Amino acid sequence: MEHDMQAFAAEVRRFLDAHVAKAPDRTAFTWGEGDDSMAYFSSLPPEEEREQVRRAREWQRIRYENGFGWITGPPEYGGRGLTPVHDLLYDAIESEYDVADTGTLSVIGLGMIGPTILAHAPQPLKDHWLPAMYRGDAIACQLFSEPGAGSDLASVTTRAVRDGEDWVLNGQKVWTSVAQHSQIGLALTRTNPDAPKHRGITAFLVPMDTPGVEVRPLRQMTGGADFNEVFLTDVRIPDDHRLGEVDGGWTVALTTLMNERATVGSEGAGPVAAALSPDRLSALMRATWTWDDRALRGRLAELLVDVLATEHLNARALRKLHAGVAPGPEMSVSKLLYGQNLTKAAHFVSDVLGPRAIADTGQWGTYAWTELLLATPALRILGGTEEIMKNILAERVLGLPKEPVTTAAKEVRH
Amino acid sequence: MEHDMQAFAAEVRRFLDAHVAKAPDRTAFTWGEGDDSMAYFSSLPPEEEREQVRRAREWQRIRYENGFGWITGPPEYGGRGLTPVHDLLYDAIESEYDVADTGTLSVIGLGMIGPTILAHAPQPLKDHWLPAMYRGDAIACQLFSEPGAGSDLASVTTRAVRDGEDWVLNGQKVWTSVAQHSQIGLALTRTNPDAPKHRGITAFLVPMDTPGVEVRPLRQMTGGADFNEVFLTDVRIPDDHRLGEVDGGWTVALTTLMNERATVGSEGAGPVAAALSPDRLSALMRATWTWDDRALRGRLAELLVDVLATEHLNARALRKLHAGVAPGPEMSVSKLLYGQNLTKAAHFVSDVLGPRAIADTGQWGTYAWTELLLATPALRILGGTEEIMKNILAERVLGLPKEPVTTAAKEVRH
Amino acid sequence: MIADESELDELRSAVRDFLEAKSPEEAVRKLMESEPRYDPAVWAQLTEQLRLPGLAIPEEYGGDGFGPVELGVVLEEMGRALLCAPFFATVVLAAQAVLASGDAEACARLLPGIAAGATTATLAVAENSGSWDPALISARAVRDGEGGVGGGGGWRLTGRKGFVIDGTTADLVLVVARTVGGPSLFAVDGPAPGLTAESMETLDATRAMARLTLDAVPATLIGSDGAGGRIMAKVLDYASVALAAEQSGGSRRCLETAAEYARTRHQFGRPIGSFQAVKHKCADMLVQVELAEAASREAARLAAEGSPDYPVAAGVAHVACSRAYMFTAMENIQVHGGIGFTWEHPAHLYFRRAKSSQLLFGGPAVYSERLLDRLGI
Amino acid sequence: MIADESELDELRSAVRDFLEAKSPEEAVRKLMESEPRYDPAVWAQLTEQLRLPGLAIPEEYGGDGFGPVELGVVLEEMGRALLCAPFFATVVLAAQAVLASGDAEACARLLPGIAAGATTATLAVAENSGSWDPALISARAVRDGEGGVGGGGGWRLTGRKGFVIDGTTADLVLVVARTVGGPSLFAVDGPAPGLTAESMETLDATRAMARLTLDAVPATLIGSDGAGGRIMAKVLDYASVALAAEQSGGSRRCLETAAEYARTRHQFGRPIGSFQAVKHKCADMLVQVELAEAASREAARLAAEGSPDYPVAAGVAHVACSRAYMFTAMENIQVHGGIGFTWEHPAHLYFRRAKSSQLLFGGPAVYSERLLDRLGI
Repeated sequence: MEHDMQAFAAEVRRFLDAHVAKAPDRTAFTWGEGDDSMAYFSSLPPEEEREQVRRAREWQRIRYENGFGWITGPPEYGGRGLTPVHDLLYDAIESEYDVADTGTLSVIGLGMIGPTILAHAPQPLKDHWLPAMYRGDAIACQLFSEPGAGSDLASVTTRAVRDGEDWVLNGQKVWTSVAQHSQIGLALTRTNPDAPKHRGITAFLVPMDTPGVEVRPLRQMTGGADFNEVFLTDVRIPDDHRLGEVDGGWTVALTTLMNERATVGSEGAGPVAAALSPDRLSALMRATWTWDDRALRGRLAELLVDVLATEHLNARALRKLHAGVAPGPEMSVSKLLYGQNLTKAAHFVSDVLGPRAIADTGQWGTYAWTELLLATPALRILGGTEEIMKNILAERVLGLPKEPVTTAAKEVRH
Repeated sequence: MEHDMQAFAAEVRRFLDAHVAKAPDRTAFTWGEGDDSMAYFSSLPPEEEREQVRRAREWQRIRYENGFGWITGPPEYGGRGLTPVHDLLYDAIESEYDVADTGTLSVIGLGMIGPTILAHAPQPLKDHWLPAMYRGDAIACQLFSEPGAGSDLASVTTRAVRDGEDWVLNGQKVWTSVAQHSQIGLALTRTNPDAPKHRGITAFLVPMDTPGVEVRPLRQMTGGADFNEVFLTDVRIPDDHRLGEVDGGWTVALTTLMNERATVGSEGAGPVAAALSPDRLSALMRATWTWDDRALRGRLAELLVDVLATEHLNARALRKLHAGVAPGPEMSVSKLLYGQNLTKAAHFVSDVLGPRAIADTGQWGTYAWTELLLATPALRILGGTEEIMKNILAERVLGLPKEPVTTAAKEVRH
Repeated sequence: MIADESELDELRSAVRDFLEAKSPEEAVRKLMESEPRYDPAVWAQLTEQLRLPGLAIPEEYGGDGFGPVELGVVLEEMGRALLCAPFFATVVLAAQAVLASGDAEACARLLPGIAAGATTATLAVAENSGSWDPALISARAVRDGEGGVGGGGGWRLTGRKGFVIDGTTADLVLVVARTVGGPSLFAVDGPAPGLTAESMETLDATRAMARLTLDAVPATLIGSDGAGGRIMAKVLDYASVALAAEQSGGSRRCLETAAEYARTRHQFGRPIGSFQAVKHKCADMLVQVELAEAASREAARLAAEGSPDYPVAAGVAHVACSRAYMFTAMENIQVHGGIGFTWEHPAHLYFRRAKSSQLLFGGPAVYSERLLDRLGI
Repeated sequence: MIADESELDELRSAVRDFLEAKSPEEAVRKLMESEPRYDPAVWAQLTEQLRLPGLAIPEEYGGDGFGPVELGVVLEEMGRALLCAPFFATVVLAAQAVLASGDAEACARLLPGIAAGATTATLAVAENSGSWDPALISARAVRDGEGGVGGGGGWRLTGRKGFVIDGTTADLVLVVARTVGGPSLFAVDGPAPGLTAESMETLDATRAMARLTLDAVPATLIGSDGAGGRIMAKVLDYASVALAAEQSGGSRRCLETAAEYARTRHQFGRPIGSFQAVKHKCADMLVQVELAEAASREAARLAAEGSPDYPVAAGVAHVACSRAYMFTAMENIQVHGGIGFTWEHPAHLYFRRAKSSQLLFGGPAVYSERLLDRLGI
C-alpha cells in the first residue's frame, strides 16, 4: 500500500512539474513590501473574479486531461477510480505548487455535488453533467440552507409542487457560495409538509438559468459579498431532474454532507497563512516597538504553540496519507483549530497594534489586519458551527451518546 | 424601608460591639511572619475541631439570647420574624467582626434544615428541635446525596420500609458535612420504587445516635477528610419522625434546597482571603524575584480585575441590602466567581512559584499554596457543579428554556 | 451630590426613550456613512429636551452639576444605542480636560458653550502610535513671537495628531503639545488657520476619528505650562470610567439580543437556548456583563465620592468592561449563527464598537500595567 | 534508525501489558508511601523482560541503539500508568547528560551499567529556586588538592542541590557545579563521602525528589571543564521531549477516563455524556490531547532525524503537553463530579502529576521565552 502511494505521489509530481511551478514560500516576506492585505474573504472586483474563475476552469481542464480531474470518480465519467486517500494526497502535494485556486469549482461542486449526482441522479443527468463538471465546464452550487434551516437542514420549507411532468419550486435559499458562477444547483425542497420532517424532502438539480431563479449577493460583516441568497419563484423543473425518490431527498442530502471534508494542512495555504507566520508576527512586533514586551511575547508564544502544534498534527496526517492510511480525528481537530488559531491571531495582533487597529494611519501592515479580524466570527460558524463540530468529535471519536430525542422533536422525525 | 434597615443595622452593630471585637484586617500581613497556611478545607486535629464546635455553639447561644439566633424564624420558636434581607444584612455586618466561625451549625442546619422542619415536621418535632438548633444545642446534617444521586438527587435509592409504627432505613449517603457533630439528620429515602422517581421519596428526621447509623470520614484529594459517608443499616425510625407525606418527600427536599444560598461578600472572608489579596500576591512575586516579569504581571492584573470587580459586585449587593432590596443575580454570579477566582489564583501562583510549588524547599509562603491548589477542583463541584449553576443562571435570570424532558426521563418523572 | 436610585432610573428611562426614537438602527446606519457623522438636529434635541451636554458640568459653568454616576447612566444608554454624536468627545474628553486643568478662567470661557450644547469639542492627545504616554508627545508649542512666528501673548502649535474623535467637526479642539516646560494643554478653534483635519478610515464607523495637521496654529494655554501630563492622567481615569459605562451598556445589549434569539430561534424542534452549549454561553455572557456593570458603576460612584480607591476602580472598570464587551459581542454573533455575520444584522456594529473601545486608550498591552501602577504594584 | 509503525505498536503493547500487570493503581498507591519510592523487583523485570533502560542507549555502550521515538512510546505508557520508577531520572536525565557531554570515556564507563539496569542515576542541576538557568548555579567544584582539600587528579564538590528526582536512591549522581571555567558536569557516587540526600515533600508523590548537600564530595569531571551550560541546554531539549511523551500519555488517559465515565454515568435519566456541557468539555479535551500527542511525537521524530527544527519542536511539545495534561487532569475531575475529588479516586494522582510536570523545568514563567529563543524571536 505504502509503495502504491509512493508511486502515485511520484506520478502526481511528474504531472505538476510538467505544467506548473513550485509555489513561492508564502510566509517569506520583507516588512513593508508588497500587498499587506489580510483578507480571508476575497471580495475581488467583478472582472478580476471572472478572470479567476476562468483560470480555475482552465486548470481543472488540464487536471482532467491528465487523469487528475476526478481521482475518486468512475472511469466512465472521466474519473480515475482511486481512493479518497489518493485524492487527499493529491491535494496535499498540489498545495506545494503555484496553481490556480480552483475553490470555486471544487469545494462545493466537484467535492460534494458531483458524488451526489453520481449516487442519485438519473442516467441522462450523470452522462451530461458529470464530465462537464470535472472537465471544468460546469460549476455547481448547493441550494440547501434557508433562513429558518441552518444547523437543522431538515427543516427546509422551500416548496416543490407537482404539476404534470414538472415540479414548481418556490422559496428562498441562503449562504449559497458560487451561485453567481454556477450552471446548476442542487436544491432541497419540501414536497410533503405533513410527513415527519426528514421524510417530506425531495432533491432536484436546478439549471441556474431557469426562469424564476434569482441570485442576489449577500453582504457579510466584512463589507464584501462572498455568499448569495437564491430566490426561487415559480421555478419549473422537469421530474427527470429529480435526484432520489420523491420525499426521499434527505438520503440525497446526507450523501452531499458526507462528502464535505477538510483538506490536510489547510492552514498552510491561503492568503492568511501570513497571519500565522512566526516571522511575520515578530516583524509586526518590531515595527510597533512592542518586541520586548514580555506580556505580549508570552501571548505570542502561546499562539505559536497552537499554530506549530497544529502544523505537526497536519504533518502526521499527511504522513499517514503517504502510507495509504486514512487520517483519524486529526482532520476534524485541525479544522476546528484552523478557525480558533486565526481568531486568536487576529485578537493578539489587535492588542499589539492598539489604536492602530481601529483607525488607518496609513502604516503598512497594520490596519490591514482588521480585514482578518472581521472575518473571524465567520470561521466559527461557516461549514458547521463550532458547537456542531464539537458534537461530532465527541460522538464519532469518543463515542459519547447523542442527545436523546425529545418528545417534541420525535414527532417530526422518522 | 431603607430607614428600617438602617435602624436594624444599627441594632446589629450595638449588639456586636457589646460582645465582640472588630475583625483584624485579614489581608494585612508581613511576608514571612505567622502561619503561611492556605488551606481551603480545615482538616483540624480532632481536639481542635471539637473546640471550634464548642465556640460555635457558644456564639450561637449568645446570638439567640440577643434576638439574632434566627432572624427569619417565627417568634414561637425563638425567631425574630424578619425578612431574608435582614438575615443577609446581619451576616454581612457580622463578617466585619471577629466572631467564632459558626459554619458547622449554620450552613446546613440553621440555614437549610431548620426552615424545612418548620415547614414540614409534625408539631412535637418542631417544639423540640427548632429551639434546640437555634440555641446552638443541636447540630443538623443533610442526608441527601448518594453515590448514584449527585446532581440528580431525585434518584436516591436508600430504602425505607414500613414496619408497624416504624420505618426501617437501609442505604448509603455521601458528601455529608458535619455528620460527625450532628444530633439529627434529614434523610431522603425511597419508599415507593414503582412510582415515578420524584413521587416515591419520603423524608425522615433521623437522630444520629439511632442504632445502625454509622458515620465514616470521607477523605478528599487534599488528604484531609471534611465530609462523611453515612451508612444506614436497619435504622428504625418512628413514623412521627416523618416530614411531609409518605411519598411526598420531594416537596420537602425542595424546601431544603431552596434555602441554600450564597452570602454576600463570601470572598472577603475565610482563611483563603489572602490568596486574593493584591498585597499578598505582589509580595509573593517580590519574594520569588518575578516582580518585574511583565508576562506574570499581565496575568496578575487580569486576576486582580476579576477579584476587584467581584468585590464591587458584592459591594453593590450589600448596598441593596442596606436599602432593603433583595439582591438580583449578583449573588449567584458571585458564588460562581468565587470558585473561578480562587482557581485562577492558585494556578497563577503556581506559575509564579515554578518548581517551588512541586516540592517543599521550606521557604515560607511558597509550597503552602499547594493546599489551596488541591482544593480548587472541589470549588467547581461542591454545592452545585459549575454546569448546574450555569443552567440556573441562564434559566432563572435570562429566561432560557429548560432542556426538554426526554422520553426516557419522562417515564420516571411526575 | 449623587442622584438616588429612583432619580437614576428616571434619567435612564428618559434617555432610553429619546434614543429609541432618535437613534434607532436605521438612523445609526445612515449616519455611519454620512459627513458629519452625526445629526445636528438630534444633537440640538439632546440639549433642549434632556440637557445632556451640561449634565456633568458644574453649575457655576452653566451645567447641572451632576457627576460621573449620572453621566454613566447616560453613557450606558448611548452605548446600547450606538448613538452617533459628539457626546463622548465633547462632554467627557474635552470638558473634563478643561476641568482637570483647574484653570477657572478657561472653565468660565469654554464650558458654558459646551453645557449649552452650542459648542462641540474634542481632545487631541495621541499621535502616530495612538499612545497616551506623555513622553511620546512631539507636537510643539511656542510662544507667539518666539522663533519669529506671529506676535502677542498667545501660542502657536505645530505637529500632527491622530485618532482625534470627531476631529473634523469639533468647534473647539484641546491639544496637548510640548513646550519647554513639558506637555501642556492648549485650546484651538476648530476652524483656526493652519489647522487641517481629515477623516481616518475606522473599524467602527459610529465613532468618527481624524488626523490633524497643525502648522503654527494659534492657541491658548489652558492651566499652567507643563501641566499636560497631570491633566492627561486625570482625564484618562475619568474617560476610562465613562467609556466603561458605554461598554457596559453595549455588552448588556449584546447579552439581551443573544438571549432573546436563544429563546425564540428553533432548530431541531427546540429553542436553541435549551441546548446547553448555547445556554452556558449565555450564562458566561451574563457573568461578564454583571461584573462589568458592577465595576463600571462602582468606579463612577467612587469617582463621585472623591474616594482614594477611585483610580484603581477606574482601571478595573476599564479592563473588565473592555473584556466583557468584546466577549459578548463575539458570542452574540456565535449564538446567532450565519445571520449574525451578515452586514444587515446589527451584531457586527457592536463587534466593531467593542474592539475599537477596547483599544481606544491603548488596549491590553498597556492597561494591565496602568492598573498595577494605580495599585502601587 | 526509527522503528516503523508496526514495531512501535508492538513495543507499545508490550509495555502496556507489562505496566498493567506490574503497575496497577494499587501498586502505585503503595509505592507512593514507601521508601524507596519504587519496587526494585519491577525495575529488574523492566530490564530483563523488556530491556527498557538500554532502549535508547547506543549499542556501543551496551544499549539497543533506539532513539527518542521509541523512548517516547515507552514514556507515554509510563505516563499513563504513573509508574513509580527511576526511569526518567536514569534513562532520560542522567544518560542523556553523559551522552551530551561527548565524553567517550565517561560514556563507556557509565552507560553500560545504566543500559543493563544495574545502575540507577540522576541529574542534579537546580538549586533553591528550581531554576535551570546556568547563571544561577552556585555549587562549586575545586580540583583535588586545590584549596588544601584532598589530593590527586579528581574534583571536590561543595554546595546544595534541590528537586533532584530519585535523589535519595540513585547509585550515580551527575551534578552541575561551577568551576573557574563555568558550570561543568561531574559524576558522583550515590554513597560518596560528604554527600547527604534527604527526601523533599512533593505535590506528586509518584515522583520522588531530594535535597542534596555536598560537602567536598569527590567527583569526576564529565566532558570538558566549563561545558555544563551547553550540556544543560541539550539535556533540557531532550528531557522536554521525553517529559512531553509522559504528559501526552497521561493526558490521553485522563481523556479516556472522562469519556468512559461520561458514557456510563447516568443522571436525570440520561448518560451525562449526552449533555452538551459534558460532551463539549470532552471534545475540548480531545482537541488538546490530539495536539499534544502530535507535538510530542513529531518532536521526537525530528530529534531522531537530527532536524534543525528539533529545538523549536521540543519547546512546542513542552508547552502543548504541559497545557493539555493540566487541562485534561482538571476537567477529568469536573466530569466525575464529587467522586472525582476523593482521595480514593485516581483522578487526583493525575492532577498532581500534571501540575508537577508542568513546573518541573520552570513552568510557563520561563518556557514561553525559551521557545521564542529557540525560534530566534
